[in-house]
Amino acid sequence: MAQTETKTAEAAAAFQPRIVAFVCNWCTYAGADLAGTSRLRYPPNVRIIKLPCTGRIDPLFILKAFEGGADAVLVSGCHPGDCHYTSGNYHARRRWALFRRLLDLTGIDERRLFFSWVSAAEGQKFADLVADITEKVRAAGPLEPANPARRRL
Amino acid sequence: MKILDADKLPDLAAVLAAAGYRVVAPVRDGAQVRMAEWKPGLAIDAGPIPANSVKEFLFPRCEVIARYSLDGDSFAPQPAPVDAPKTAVLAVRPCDAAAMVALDKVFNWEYRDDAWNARREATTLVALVCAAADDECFCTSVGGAPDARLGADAVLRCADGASKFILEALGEKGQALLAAAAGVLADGDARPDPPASVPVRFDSKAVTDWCGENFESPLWRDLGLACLGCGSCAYACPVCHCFDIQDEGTRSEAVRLRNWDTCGLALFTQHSGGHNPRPDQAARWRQRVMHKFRYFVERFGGLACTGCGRCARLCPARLAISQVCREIDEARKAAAK
Amino acid sequence: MARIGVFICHCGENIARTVDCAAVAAAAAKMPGVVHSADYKYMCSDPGQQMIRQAIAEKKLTGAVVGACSPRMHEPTFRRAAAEAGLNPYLLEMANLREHCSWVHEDRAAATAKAIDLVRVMVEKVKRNRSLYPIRVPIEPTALVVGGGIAGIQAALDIAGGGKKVILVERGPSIGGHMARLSETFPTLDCSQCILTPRMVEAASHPNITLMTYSEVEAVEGFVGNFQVTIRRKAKYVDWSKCTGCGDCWAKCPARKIPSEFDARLGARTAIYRPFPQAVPNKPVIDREHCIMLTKGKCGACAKACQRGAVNFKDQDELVKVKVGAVVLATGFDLWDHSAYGEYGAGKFADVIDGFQFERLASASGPTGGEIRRPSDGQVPRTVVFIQCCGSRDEKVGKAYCSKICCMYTAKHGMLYKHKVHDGRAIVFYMDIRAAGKGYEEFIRRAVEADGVEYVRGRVSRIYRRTDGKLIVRGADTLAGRAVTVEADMVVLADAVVPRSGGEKLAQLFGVGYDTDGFYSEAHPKLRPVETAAAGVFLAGACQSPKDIPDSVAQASAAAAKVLGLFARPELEREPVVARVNENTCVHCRACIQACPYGAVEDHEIRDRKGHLVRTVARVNEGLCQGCGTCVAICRSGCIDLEGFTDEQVFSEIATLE
Amino acid sequence: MSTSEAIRADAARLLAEGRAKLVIGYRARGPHRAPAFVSDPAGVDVLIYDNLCKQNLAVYLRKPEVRSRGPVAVVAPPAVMRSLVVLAAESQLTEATVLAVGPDAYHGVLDLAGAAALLKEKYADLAPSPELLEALAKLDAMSPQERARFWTDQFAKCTRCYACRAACPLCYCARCIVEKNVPQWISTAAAQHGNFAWQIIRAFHQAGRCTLCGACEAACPQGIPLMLLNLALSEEVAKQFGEKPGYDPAAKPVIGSWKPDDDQGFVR
Repeated sequence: MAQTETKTAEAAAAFQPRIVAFVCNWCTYAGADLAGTSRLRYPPNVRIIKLPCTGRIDPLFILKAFEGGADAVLVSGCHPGDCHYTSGNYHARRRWALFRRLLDLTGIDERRLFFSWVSAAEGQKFADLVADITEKVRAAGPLEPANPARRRL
Repeated sequence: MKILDADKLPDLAAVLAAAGYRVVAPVRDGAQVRMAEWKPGLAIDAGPIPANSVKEFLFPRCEVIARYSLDGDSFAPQPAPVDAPKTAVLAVRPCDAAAMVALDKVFNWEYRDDAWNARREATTLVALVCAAADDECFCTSVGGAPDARLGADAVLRCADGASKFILEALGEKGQALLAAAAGVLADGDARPDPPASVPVRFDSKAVTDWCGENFESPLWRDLGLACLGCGSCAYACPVCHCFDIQDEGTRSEAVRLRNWDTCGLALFTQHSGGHNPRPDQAARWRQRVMHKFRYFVERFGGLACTGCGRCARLCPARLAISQVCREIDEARKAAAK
Repeated sequence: MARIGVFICHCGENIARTVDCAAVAAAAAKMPGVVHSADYKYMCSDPGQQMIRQAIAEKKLTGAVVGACSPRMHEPTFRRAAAEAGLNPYLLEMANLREHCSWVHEDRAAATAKAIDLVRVMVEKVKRNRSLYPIRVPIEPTALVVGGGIAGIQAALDIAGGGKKVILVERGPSIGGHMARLSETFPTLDCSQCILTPRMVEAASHPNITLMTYSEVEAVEGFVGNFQVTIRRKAKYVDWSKCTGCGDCWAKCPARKIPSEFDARLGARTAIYRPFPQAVPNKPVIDREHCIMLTKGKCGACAKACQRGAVNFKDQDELVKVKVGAVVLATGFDLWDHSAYGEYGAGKFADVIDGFQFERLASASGPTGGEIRRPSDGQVPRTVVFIQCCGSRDEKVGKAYCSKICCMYTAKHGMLYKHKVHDGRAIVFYMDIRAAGKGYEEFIRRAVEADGVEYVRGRVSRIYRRTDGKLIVRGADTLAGRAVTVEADMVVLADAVVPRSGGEKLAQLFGVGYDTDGFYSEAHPKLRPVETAAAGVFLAGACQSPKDIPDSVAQASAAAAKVLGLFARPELEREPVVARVNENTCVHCRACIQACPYGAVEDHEIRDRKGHLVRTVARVNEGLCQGCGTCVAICRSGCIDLEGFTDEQVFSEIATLE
Repeated sequence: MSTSEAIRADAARLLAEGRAKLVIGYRARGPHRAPAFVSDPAGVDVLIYDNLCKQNLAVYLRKPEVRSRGPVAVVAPPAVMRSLVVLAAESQLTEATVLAVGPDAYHGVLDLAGAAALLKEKYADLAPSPELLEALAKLDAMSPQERARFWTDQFAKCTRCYACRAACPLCYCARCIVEKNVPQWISTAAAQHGNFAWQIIRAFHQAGRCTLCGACEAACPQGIPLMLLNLALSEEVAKQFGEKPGYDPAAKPVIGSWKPDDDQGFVR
């Protein structure tokens, strides 16, 4: 029993989740910059794709990331009221609220899809967020082989 | 005479699976009975006509026909072996079996399609004589019959009031299958049940002739109104065989795919410049009827319809090609008088 | 075929310490389409930029990726370098290897692997970049200023002074706004009209300013640089080209008991009237609701009196279209109607008045000639209670905000009262005193210490009228911790400052946002306090939030500076990151049109050569589009794309991470 | 007079008076119900209405072949009327003539506003079937892996015939996103990734628009339970945003509008 647990823990530690992040240019991208200039540390598992605004993020992006084998997706933008474009994030929020329900129903649950507001001032929040997400996805394990969106040909 | 108890179809499937066959059989899935890969424990329901045809096991909806690996700016072809497992299809309907013979012609016409031929070669079709038919069945109108043997490698026939099956081999593949299934088959006698009665609904020859003269007809326009323009009929049809070639890739590899396609979809004939020679559903319906009852006859000497009725059963607008043919036949008869 | 160059910066040791830059450059060299890959200690240095320019020229690059710091840092630098070498600047992208990689990771192998991914993503993106060119929009160098209060006047004068034309639209018959109604102004107690009227006259006579009083904005089309604004010039019934402003007409008008808006209903005016003697333009209009001729069809006394025949009862509203390049909204404020406060008499006590009424009582040009006499019986009140925060900071009536100006004007009122009624008592109930401003705290101290205005910290819970006419004010003195009852002769309520009525409709016309209180929203609360989300529309004064005169004037000048900055060039240059609609596939479901935060997506009718409507589609107005891409994600059939962040670009970025 | 007879009488009158050039209704084909297209008052006898009439005829109002015929009247149970209201809200039609039928009543000939008023008055609470609700509850009770497996099995049946799309009145795009190939977001392959992406996006594009008429699932030749997806989203739209599409021809799109206090409990 103890042996199995050790093994599982080792496997979990060895598993390097692949996380794709879609972030807005004005808040979260800048927040990630601040994490850098503040020399904060977080795990190297996230790949950021920059968009002007969370309003630009189509659910197709998220599907495509899962299709390509991402273990999790993070979507992050400006706090409500702070959108550089006044309301892109409000539009995005509605879209996510429904899309996450759909993905949850079809087997990609909340351990795989994260949403956050990270402002340009929240370098620490960004670092903490990435660390926390990476840990959670690591605990959840690889999305494969149960990834219903995965390319198989 | 080889006999199998009516409830022993899973045993037959099991023994064939043990002998290395991939077994395809009608199994229940929710409200439908579907031809599907049989797995131990699954019941086999030979009653209703399956919603899908046997076509997809010989001509898959989506097939990788070429594969490449990518490295920087260069690419290297990789083997894309044909997936052609040894397969036994149990209780395939005579209309489906006949359809495979029609498809043999298409896939060996100007080009021998290796993938089709390999799978055809590896597949043993065990036909089931239809004991019942529904009001969409019209095999007898297109040269078939509920007990036709065309295309079958073996035949299952209900006997003794549906309590038994008689299994009869029709060729080498059938004999091999019977040999592999020997363990579950008994020797004995049984009285075959009568096949289903399927009324003749129209004269297909008359339809072929009419089509030759009626490229322009108000009939097409009326048909086009109700048709929603989906591919349900063609994908359910055992004879429809149009496909599309698509390339897909990732960073490290690319595949060339052969996907089902159909003349019912608007994009089928859409030109990149924007022109569409079949601009509306009327033109597409005409193509469907013409292809099945005229062009195919001209090219291969037989119809591209075996009367299974699936298109009508599954049509969201309940359109039926048999009814169209009947109207054509009647119109022709009326005109002749 | 793409020819991409990759340039990996060490940033001294900043990137190279954690990322194996040579390995990244080597990996990039093998990426599809990459024909040149190099690493260097400082890419942003002159030699580094020279490397990029040289490679662009020599290798005929069609795109470039610089793996360095954040694009927020040096993207302009590198894009400029690319442009110098003849490569469209939008064909250069940056991979953020410093802030997003070397500075946040320790494991060299993992950081290097990530850096390679980040470069690969950008290589795939840049292959699909297109040359983009700044969008140029011609600018009509005329400004529209909406609102003729001090903010509007100041903005108009500053713009006109800068040499540009201004159209100043005012809803009322005269410019001047609330400031013209004030007696004296804090903290200097100079006479409001004395400092304002010269400005009013200057605005009216300035060659660059076209004054449109008694007018309202009816419709707005177009976008920054190119607004077409329809202005309704309300029927004045007086031909101002003939009128000399002599006053014979209003002297003869029999409708004499109309409460004067200018005098806060404490005085009366006639139906043909000018709002106050110093009005600009100093010419009358006929109030069509009260004119006996216009309502009952008989009278015409004014017409008979007018020797110039200027009165015209058949006058009609006129719609005027003007073309302007920028707009300043300076619509000002109103005072909240305190009748919602039942405990303060629900507006039914004549001697419970608001701040404007007190201003008029204190004004030498007011209905009492500057004597403080209470409205009910004209007696001089011996005890006056002033209550601050009436409506403000009271979520019960839906106003969480501080009205900002009341502390100061209440102190001024107390002072003015004491100056005029030396033996009277001025008692101020307050919650807090907010006197942040030059000379403001000193002004409050002066009211308390020099003029003896009594301040009681606490709220008034109830006011009722005793049969002898005294107003009994019951409140709490929270500092002394006891209940207080004052027998007052008059009460002045410092009603909350609220936006002008009709402000929301106007905001919608211009595509300007407003908050739950109705105040107009600035584009950014800190960094763009004068701009709005609608490009080319600026804010001045209390329409944005409660402001006193100096703040309003300062913002008006700031808005004018923004307008002049916009007008400094004949064309507007805008980032070409805008959305475009594929009109061939658009089915006009209008989701994008409804979603666009800027109203930049419009209905567009496609017509054949004969002018017959073929179909309607959505079209993006490049002058208005800010490039957020919300419409793109909302379009179900993928008919809209965003330059710089196209579907193809994003798709390839995601796909390359597989 | 039975509902069918009343429909025939009204259809004949509309055609005779020229108020409609074409009446779309239902007819019998054997034991089944098929759409009927009647352009001659003498031909109205084929029209019937009973509880077997399930197809959403609103789908035909978008067809160019139908539109070119001139004014069209359509036999419309509540589901069809709701679809028309959504189409109006999305500027796909400005007017409609319906022969409004309810489960137990015939409401006569109505225009769009009349249909919307009738819906609000009589059919404001059209509940999904208990079987469907139960099936969704059962699915929600599964583990994510079980749900993934369930849908992987279901979507594996999809042949990409697009009958779901063709049968839906709200799938009116001139070029469906699945047919956009630059870039090809959704693989055309009837394989796992293509089918998943297609089915998810099809359902998502109906979010806030779907009126739960059931046409897509009824059309699916493979028996894929599409209504589970539609229902889950509809419930979410009602719960989160208080919206119920198909009642207000002036409604704003649920996705495409927002409120400042929309739930964001899921956002960190």
